[in-house]
Order: sequence, then C-alpha cells, then structure tokens
Amino acid sequence: MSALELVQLNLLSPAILCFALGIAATLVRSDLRFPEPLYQALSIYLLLAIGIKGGVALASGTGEGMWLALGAAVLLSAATPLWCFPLLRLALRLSPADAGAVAAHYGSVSVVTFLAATAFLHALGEPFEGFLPAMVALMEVPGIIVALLLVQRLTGGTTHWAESIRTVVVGKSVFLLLGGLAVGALSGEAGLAKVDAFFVTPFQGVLCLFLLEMGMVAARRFGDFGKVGAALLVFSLLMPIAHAALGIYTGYLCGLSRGGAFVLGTLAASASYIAAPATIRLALPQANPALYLTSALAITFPFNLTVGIPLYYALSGWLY
Amino acid sequence: MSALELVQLNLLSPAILCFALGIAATLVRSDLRFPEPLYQALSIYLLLAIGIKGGVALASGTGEGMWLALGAAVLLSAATPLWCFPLLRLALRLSPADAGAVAAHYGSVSVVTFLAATAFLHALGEPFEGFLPAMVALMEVPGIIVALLLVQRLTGGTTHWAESIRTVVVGKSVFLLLGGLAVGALSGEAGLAKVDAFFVTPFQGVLCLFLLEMGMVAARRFGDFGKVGAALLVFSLLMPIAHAALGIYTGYLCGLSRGGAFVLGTLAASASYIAAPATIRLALPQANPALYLTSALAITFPFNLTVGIPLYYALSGWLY
Amino acid sequence: MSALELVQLNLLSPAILCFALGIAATLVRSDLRFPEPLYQALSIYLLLAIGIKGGVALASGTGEGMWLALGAAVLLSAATPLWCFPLLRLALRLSPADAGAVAAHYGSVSVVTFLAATAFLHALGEPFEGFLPAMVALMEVPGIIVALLLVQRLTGGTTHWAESIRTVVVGKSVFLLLGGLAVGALSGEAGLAKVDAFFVTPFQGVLCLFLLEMGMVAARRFGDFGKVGAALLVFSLLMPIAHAALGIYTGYLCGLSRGGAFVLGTLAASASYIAAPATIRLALPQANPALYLTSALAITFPFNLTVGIPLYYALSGWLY
Amino acid sequence: MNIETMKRVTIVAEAVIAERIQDDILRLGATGYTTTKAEGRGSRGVRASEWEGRNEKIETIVTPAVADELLQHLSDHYFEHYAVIAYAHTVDVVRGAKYR
Amino acid sequence: MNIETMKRVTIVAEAVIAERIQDDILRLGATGYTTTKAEGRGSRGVRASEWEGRNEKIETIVTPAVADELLQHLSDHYFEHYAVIAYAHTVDVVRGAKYR
Amino acid sequence: MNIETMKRVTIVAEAVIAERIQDDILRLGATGYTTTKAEGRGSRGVRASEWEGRNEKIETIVTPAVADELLQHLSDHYFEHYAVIAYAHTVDVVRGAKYR
Ligand SMILES: Nc1ncnc2c1ncn2[C@@H]1O[C@H](COP(=O)(O)O)[C@@H](O)[C@H]1O
Ligand SMILES: Nc1ncnc2c1ncn2[C@@H]1O[C@H](COP(=O)(O)O)[C@@H](O)[C@H]1O
Ligand SMILES: Nc1ncnc2c1ncn2[C@@H]1O[C@H](COP(=O)(O)O)[C@@H](O)[C@H]1O
Ligand code: NA
Ligand code: NA
Ligand code: NA
Repeated sequence: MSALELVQLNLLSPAILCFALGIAATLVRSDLRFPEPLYQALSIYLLLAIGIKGGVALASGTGEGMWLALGAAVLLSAATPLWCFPLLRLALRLSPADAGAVAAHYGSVSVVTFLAATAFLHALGEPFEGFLPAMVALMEVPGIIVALLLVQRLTGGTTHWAESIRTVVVGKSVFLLLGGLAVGALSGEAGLAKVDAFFVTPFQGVLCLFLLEMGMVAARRFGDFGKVGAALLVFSLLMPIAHAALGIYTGYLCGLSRGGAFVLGTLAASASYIAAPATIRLALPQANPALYLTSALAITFPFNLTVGIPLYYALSGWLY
Repeated sequence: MSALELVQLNLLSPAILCFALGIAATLVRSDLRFPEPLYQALSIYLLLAIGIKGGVALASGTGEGMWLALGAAVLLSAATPLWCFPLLRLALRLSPADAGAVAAHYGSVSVVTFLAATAFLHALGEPFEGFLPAMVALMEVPGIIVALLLVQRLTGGTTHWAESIRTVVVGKSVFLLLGGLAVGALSGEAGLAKVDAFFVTPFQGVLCLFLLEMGMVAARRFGDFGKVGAALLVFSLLMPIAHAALGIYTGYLCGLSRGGAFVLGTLAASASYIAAPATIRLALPQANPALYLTSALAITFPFNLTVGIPLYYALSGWLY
Repeated sequence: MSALELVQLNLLSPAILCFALGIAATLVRSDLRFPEPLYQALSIYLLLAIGIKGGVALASGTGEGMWLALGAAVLLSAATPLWCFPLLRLALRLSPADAGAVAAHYGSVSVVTFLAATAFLHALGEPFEGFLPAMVALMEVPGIIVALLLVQRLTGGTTHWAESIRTVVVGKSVFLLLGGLAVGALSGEAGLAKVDAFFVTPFQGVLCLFLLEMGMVAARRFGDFGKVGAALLVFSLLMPIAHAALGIYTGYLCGLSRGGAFVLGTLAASASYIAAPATIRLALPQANPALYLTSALAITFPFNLTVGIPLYYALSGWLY
Repeated sequence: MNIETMKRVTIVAEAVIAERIQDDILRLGATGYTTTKAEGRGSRGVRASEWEGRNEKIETIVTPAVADELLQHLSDHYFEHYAVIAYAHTVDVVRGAKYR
Repeated sequence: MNIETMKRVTIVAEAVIAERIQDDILRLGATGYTTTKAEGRGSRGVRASEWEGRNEKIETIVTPAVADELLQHLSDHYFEHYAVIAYAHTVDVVRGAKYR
Repeated sequence: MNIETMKRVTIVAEAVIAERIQDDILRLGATGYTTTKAEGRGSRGVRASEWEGRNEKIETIVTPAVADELLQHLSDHYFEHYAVIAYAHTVDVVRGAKYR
C-alpha cells in the first residue's frame, strides 16, 4: 500500500472522522457538549475493556518474548525524560518545572492513540500481539516518575512527593487498566466469551463517540497555540517521530511482529493527557499547564492520530 | 394487513410500549427519572447513528431520484409555515409570535417519530430508501427559518435574528445529523462494518430507552392541555394528517417507494421538539411555550407515534 | 462438579472479579468514581432488561406450576419478617425500629444477587425457568410491608404510612421491573427479537460494570463493621443460609427445576439494598442506617455473591 | 431599580427526603425553589442508597417571615432523624413581588 | 490577610439563555463566573427542552457597582420573557484585586 | 428557635485539588462540607483534564474563627498556583452546636 493509501485508510476511518467532527464542532461553535458523566463513562468503558482483552491475551500467551518486550517498553518510557528534559531545559530554555512537566507527558502514553493504532492495523488486516494492552498499562507511569525525579534533583523540592506517585499508581486510568488485566487474566477466554458482546464487539463504535469528544477537547486548546511558542511546537511535532522510530526499532529488536513494533512505536510517540496532567498538576503546580496540555493534547495528539499513524506504519516497513 | 392489525403491530412494538410505560411512570407519579446526562447521551447516540447510516446510503446511493426527493422534502418543510401561520393567526386568533412559534414547530420535523416510522417498516418487512436520514437532517431547519421570516415581516422585529439562525444550523441536533452524514459518506460501507455493532445492531433497543424518557417528558406536559384550548388541540391532531397526506403524495410524485413516501409523509406530519423549541425560545421569547411545546410534544408527538403511523401507512396504500 | 470447582467457577467469572476489583478500588483509595448518572443509567438498563426478558417468558410460558411457584415466592418473602423480627428483637436486643428495618431488608430481595445466580447457572449450563425475573419483581415489596406492619403493631406509630407503601410500589426499581414485564409480555418473542442486541446480548458485560460500582459502594461501608456488632454480623451470615435452604425446599415442593429452586433460594437468601433502604429511611427514620445498610450491603451481599451462590447450588444438590 | 431585601434559605438534605421538603417549602409560602445535586460530609454521613441519589441542595428566596417558619419547620420535623442542614441569610432582589 | 467586601450575584436561568447571560456578565466588567446545573420550580415553569438542559445557576463575584449594573441589565433584558431570577449579597474576599 | 450566626465559606477549585482542600477543611476545625460540580471561567482558566472533572464548589459552615483560618490557609497554599477562589459571608443557623 502506498503512503497516500495508508493516510487515506486512516483518515477515512469512522474513528478519525469523528475526531475531525469534534474539532469542527468547536470551530463552528456548535453548542454540542458531552455531559461530563458521559465522558467519564466512556473512559471507564474503554480502559476496562482494553485491560480485559489484554489480560486474556496475557493469560493465554505463550510468553516467549512477551516479558522481554514488556520490559523493554517500560525501560523505553522510563528513559524518555532523560533526553526530553535536558533538551527542553537547554534548547527550549524552559524552567525546570515546565521542562519536567512536558517531559513527563512524553514519557507517558496516550491510550486513545494506542486504540487508533490497533484499529488501523485491524483495517489493514495486519496482525499484532494480544498482550499489547498490558504494555499501555506499564508505560503510563514510569516516565512520569522519572521526570519528577529529574525536577527534584535540580530544585530540591519535595512537596507532596509520595502523594504524587500514589496518585498516578492508583489513579483511575492505571487502576482500570491493571484491574482489567487482572480480570481478563483470571477469567480467561471462557470469561471473555460471556462479556465480549459488551466489551469487544461494540468497542470500535464507542471509540468513535469518545474521539468525537476528544476532538472537541483538543480543539478548545487550539487558542493556546500562541502561548506555546514555535520551539515547543516543533518539539511536539518532531519528538513523536523520533520516539516512534526508537519504539519501532526496540520492538524489532525484541522480536515483535511488524504490527507489534508499530504499536510500540506509536505508544512511544504518544503523549499522555489523562494520567500525566493530573499528577503533574499536583506535583508541579508551578509548571504552566498551557504549555504541557497544549503540546500533548492539541498538537501531538491530533498529529499522531492523523499523520503519525500511517507515517509510523510506513517507517516500520523499513525493518520488516 | 387490516387497519387494526397495523395499529396493533405498532402499539405492541417494544419502542411504543416503552413510550407508554414512560407516560405511565409520570401518571402514577413514580420517582423514576432519567438523569439529564443519560438523556443527552441517548440523543447524541441516536442522532449520530442515523446520520452515519444515512451517509453510507447517500454515498452508495445511485442518486436517481434521490436529489429530487430530497429537494422536494426541503421545499415541503419550508412551505409548511406558509399555510400554518395564517391559519393559526386568522382561524385560531393567535398572536403573531405564538402563530409563528407553532408554525415553526410543524415546519420542522421530529427525529424520534422518523425512527418509529422506520422501525414500523422494518416490522412490516417493507423496504425503503437508505437515504431517508439525510431527509431528516434537511427538513429540520427550513420551516423554522420561514416561520421566523413570516413573524418578522409582520412585526418588524429584528432582535437576535442572525444568532437564531446560527443557533439552529450549528445546533447539536442538526450538527450531529449532518456530521454523521459526512462521517458515513466518507467512510462508506467498509467504515460502517467496523462500527455497526455499536451504531446499528443495538439501535432499536436504545430507542426503547429513549422513548421511555420521552413518554415521561411528554406526560409531564399533559397538565398544560387546558392552556392550549380546543382549537389548537384540533389543529395538533388534524394538521399532521393533512401534512402526512401531502408528504405521501409528494413522495409518490418523486418516485419514492411506498415505504419512502410513507416516511416522508410521517416526517411532514411530525412536529419538532428539539431544534425548534430552543431556536424559538431565543428568537421569539414573547411566544408562549405552553402553547407550542404542549401541542408539539404532548399532543402531536404521542398521536403520531400511536395512531398516526399506522394511519399514514394505510393512507399510502391508496397510491401504491 | 466438586464444591471447590463451583466456588472457583463463581469467583473467576468476570462479574464477580469486577465486584472484587471495585472493593480493591476502595481499599487502595483509588480515585475511581462512577458518576451518579452512570450508576443510575446502569440500574435502569438492568432492571428494564430483566423485566422485558421475564415478560416474554411469562407470555410464552405454559403456565403449569408457574403461578404456584410465584405465589409461593411471594408468601415466602412476606413471611420472612415474621421470624426475623422477633429474632432481632429478642436475641439481638435491637429496638423495634432497628429490628423492623433489618427484617424488611431480608424480607425483600437483591436484584444483582439474582443476576449473579442466573449468570452462574449459565456458566454451568444448568437450565432454569424463564419466568424467574417476574419472581424478583414480586418478592421485592411484600416483606417490606410486613416488616413495617410489625413495627407499627408494636409502637403504634402511623406517620407517613401510606406514603411509604406508595414509595416502594411505584418506586423506580419495582416500577421498572413490572413495566419491563408488561413490555415483554405484550411485545412477545417477536418484539424481543428487535431489541435483544441491546437488552440481551450485552447484558452480562453491563452487569460487570455495575458490579464494579457495587464493589466500591459495598466496600465504603466496611468501616461500619464495628457499629454492627458481632451478633448482627452472625445474623447477616447465617440467616441467608437458612433462607436459602428454605427457598430451595419451597422451589422443590412447587416443582421447579433444580436451577429454578436454586434461584429462589438465592433470592430468599438475598437482602435488598435498593427498594428497602429508601422505603425504610422514610418510614422508620429513627432506625439506624448503619445497622441495616451495613448488614445488607456490606456483609450479606458480598457473602452471597462469593460464597453463597456456589454453596446454595451445592445445597440444592441434596434434593435434586 | 427597585431593590428589596429577602432571605435566602439554603437546605442540604439526603436525597430521600428532598421531595418532601420541596413540598413543605411551597406549602409554607415560598413561590419557588432551585435545587442542585450535592455530595457532602457531616457528622452523620447517612444516605439511603446511591440509587436514590446523594444529597440535594435546595435554595429558596422568601420573605423573612417565611424564612423563620421554614427553619422552624425543618428543625422540628427533620433535624433529629435525617441528614439535613439549613441556614439563611439576607439577599437583595429585584422585583420583590415575585417572592411574596 | 487582606479582606475586602465584594458582591456575589446569583442568577438562576433557563439553560437556553445561559450562554448569553455569561457573555453579558463578562461584558459588564466581571472577571469570571461559576456555573452549576440546577433544576427548579417558579411561577413560570418554562423550559425550552430537556435536550438543552434544565436550569443553569450562575454566580459571579463583582464590585458593588458591577453588581448593580448587572441586576439592572438582567431586569431590563430577561425578566419579562424568560425564566430568570437574580439576587445579590455582600461577601468577604481575599485579594480583592482579582475581581476588579 | 435558637438562631446563631456562623460563617459560610465558599470555595471554587479545580477538581484536582478538591480532595486535598476537603481534608484541610476538616483539619482546620469544620464539622462538615457540601460539594457540587461546577464549571467556570476566570483569569486563569486552567484545568488538569476533563477526566478529573471540571471545578468543584465546596461550601462549609464554620465559626468565624475557623473561617478566617481557612481563608488564610487557602490564600497561603493554593492561590498562587491553582485555580481557586474563596469567599465568606455571615449566615443564620439553627442549632449552632452542630458546627463547632
Ligand atoms: N459544617 C457543614 N458545612 C457544610 N455542609 C455541611 C456541614 N455539616 C453537614 N453538612 C452537609 O449536610 C449533610 C448532612 O450532614 P450530617 O447530618 O451532619 O451528616 C452532609 O452530607 C453535608 O452535605
Ligand atoms: N422563590 C424562589 N426561590 C428560589 N428559586 C426560585 C424562586 N422562584 C424561581 N426560582 C428559580 O428560578 C427559575 C425560574 O423561575 P420562574 O421564572 O418563576 O419560573 C425556577 O426554575 C427556579 O429555579
Ligand atoms: N469573579 C468570579 N466570580 C465567580 N467565580 C469566579 C470568578 N473568578 C473565578 N471564578 C471561579 O474560579 C475558578 C478559577 O478561577 P481562575 O483561577 O481565575 O481561573 C473559575 O473557573 C471560576 O469557576
Ligand atoms: Na510517549
Ligand atoms: Na413537519
Ligand atoms: Na430475602
């Protein structure tokens, strides 16, 4: 498939079209709003569902290479702030808190970007490892902690440190992913069979609804582009590509399938906008949310969803 | 099928029974309440889902007659206030604002009535054109604008005119219908296949839940019958029949199937209670909501759902 | 199947695992919360869905033995307070209001426990009568009324008496169950076929989500164990077993299948935490909610879900 | 502009008795009320069930006389057994006639 | 601590005009506002539709001068045709500069 | 009836710090609080994420001394970095002992 066809396949999927519709809703100032409980219900559903599916795969997995790949993914996300933080400090001249905050977001991952990547593989008919949802759960937290440690080393602040880590580890998103993994792993294929009409079959449709809302949320931040500055904008567009390449290569070295390596690359490329913002807001209140939220949510997230996914897939073709 | 069998087929469908259950809940003063976010979630789902299905049909449609039928439907709904408004002014002696408000509601359409009509055709096994959801989207707005123009011509008021039109065009219901059409048209059959376990298969069941709530909402207005007066009550029962006949005949002339003509007739017969009320409240604040909401929501809507649908179907039998 | 295998089959089902996950969420103090509208939406869905399924079964049922079993179930739940109340008064030395409140909860039933019991039978492949949902609806109210009568006889109070009964009879949960039964009975198999992709197929998955929330709700009461006292704790664990035995035997005498008798036993063993608490709070405000809510929700409910269900099934093996 | 002083009475009550209190409010002479969903923590911490909803916050603008009667009524009928608090303060309203 | 007195204006309005009122508030000089979803009962009992949401309660902390203007504005533009009430009272704030 | 005057302190805070503020309130001597979900607009307009919920409005009835301490505490610990406002006013309560 040519690059153009890949882009088209991605852009014309219902999920990405719904994301675009959400952006349009905000731009034309429609009065469409998702009530907050609906947003939360969709989030709970999506996180629990990927957890459960991943858990079933974990339990039935043969395990060859699985632990290697999971370990490598954890290391990759923990390491990400090690280069993002100095880069943001020195090249972009951000304050320690701001640099740490942005680094934490790029060291963590975006669940919805993960889902869009797997939906893309489904549409292509390209297979991938069933345990990848476990990877999402494991990659959410380490990068955030490393980024906070880097800031602390520099500034010596210690406020609310333990609370911040607790927040992210038992925070809803990580809790639901890990909890879903446990439910899936313990109940196995037989258990999944009873509930797949709810957690599996309608999943892609629910994702459309969620992306409609995410489009509105992201577009509401478009007004903050000005506050971000050209340098951070470039960072938010190029860093994901670099991370994707690194992730794909890591997956390749661990023996993942092409689909698996592509997903790991997309995860590495993605920036968190659920677990990280809440943790950072508590741990680094002096960091400016307009910077980290805008770059993660309004730049990197739409970029990955639209251009990034087919691009990273094409990238993966060089190794496979 | 005899008239009685048609009525029975309609009344004993789960959707209409749930509507009746909602009415009963209000009448026996049950404490059953739908939380507002649930109501909004169901609305978003239903509007987006019919949009998407319609869009897929639009894209795959051969187009013969389609544009003719859509154009005729737009004209019909735009024209409706031209006779409703003078009738309400002169025969019912309503104030210009009240007459315009009521005319706007009958010039627009009811999405749920449309869904009940298509569910009825499904139960009958009668086919209909796939592009009809596009018709719903196109028939929502024109009648409202024409009615507002008629009031303005008479009273010379101009307040919030532009804002009122914007309100209805980018208003949630029209936006979701049109947006859904776009999503469906762009992603096509292949796109729909990925999400039909969410947007298509469970649709009739979701409609039941929505009609349960609509029954409660409609019944809460039953207490306002007194404020409406006998003349408007007669209008709310007979005008839909006249509009249905006109709609069916229009569909017949445009070459629609019997099912399609019946649906167009039911749309013409229906009165809006989503897009119109919000727009009218802003544009004609001096109009009395007890009049237009009660006649559209508490009289015409239940009438169409229960008696109207089988009646209009029987009517269509004279031409087909 | 051995007792251990039954326990395992139950504990490793996705629904019970989700319940455990909810308990864990509260214990590790995760910030996971279900927004209240989601909780209400899930409740409405579950109640309406079991009502509809039961109604279809009622309508298509041959009726042999059905009315006998339903009548016996009503009598059993009405009679329950007759021994619970004096026991709580005399052996546990509760005040009349407290004794009546607890008796009312054990005289009524838990819908979710019912669902867990039927899911357990599904997993076992054991058949049961389709009309059992009607039993749930009929067993909710009588025990509450009898308990209130017992208190009134003792204390002579009459405040809000009529209102209390109205509350429970047209209360949401009973209303939705009975309303669903009517919808199901009137629309029949043909009606159900149109909506089963919403009300039947995804049901077990929705139940998982609901049990996740119930786990959190139950665990939030664990802190009140101290207020309950050892005697009531023992009551909350042993009384269900006695009631289960009685229910199974009653089912056996009425000619129910093994599955049906097991479900009747589980219903008898269960304590209400939806209909009863609201009614009791209004009718017996002087009763201490920490007693009745903790024993019904935090002790009996988790006990039944985890240990009770396989135990009662094993018990039923003595008769079948 | 025609400013008058009235009392705003705020009541936070467990959901199960909210409807009853709303009826009481109208019966004691208020012309309306506004409710919002609330949660809270107090000395009692009692709720009938999630299914009934959590707390309800009820606000009503009334004349000082009605405010006194309402507080007295709540104190007499609900404070002992139910999770309820109530308080009042003076507010300036436009078109006071609406609240009498 | 630097306590200043300001006015809190509370507005309860049918949802359909909430956004317009919020714009008015900022235009008349308020620096912000807080909204909550509400339901209610009054003499009119009018709502455009469930789909629009029920009532909206809007609270804004403003200087006394802005409070007067706001009440006047609401009274002139909304009270006649829409379901709206508004009232004001004095509050103590920290760092009053935030509200000017 | 036994009317006493107390202070009501109202706090509007971004959701991410709501729980921490609630703990502070109890620690500083309040006997309870009531929360409602809110949205709003201010000079900062910062929210951690939709997933955390929007704003939280927290109201607590306290003695004047506790009110002062609470405002001071909020001003010291939250005003600089977080989206928070707080204000207080006098209210009449029945059975003042509940709030001490
Ligand atoms: N000091 C307080 N300030 C504000 N709200 C309170 C206070 N005490 C109690 N409440 C509210 O009143 C409800 C019932 O309180 P209680 O009866 O003390 O459990 C609580 O859930 C809170 O919403
Ligand atoms: N006396 C009152 N006290 C508190 N809120 C009121 C009062 N009267 C009206 N309201 C609120 O204002 C809204 C509109 O009132 P109305 O225009 O009288 O129908 C109602 O839905 C209530 O939320
Ligand atoms: N003048 C104001 N009146 C009422 N609420 C305000 C005001 N300013 C700010 N707020 C509320 O406080 C929150 C945080 O404000 P800020 O820190 O200014 O962004 C806002 O989201 C509003 O809910
Ligand atoms: Na990343
Ligand atoms: Na029409
Ligand atoms: Na029982």
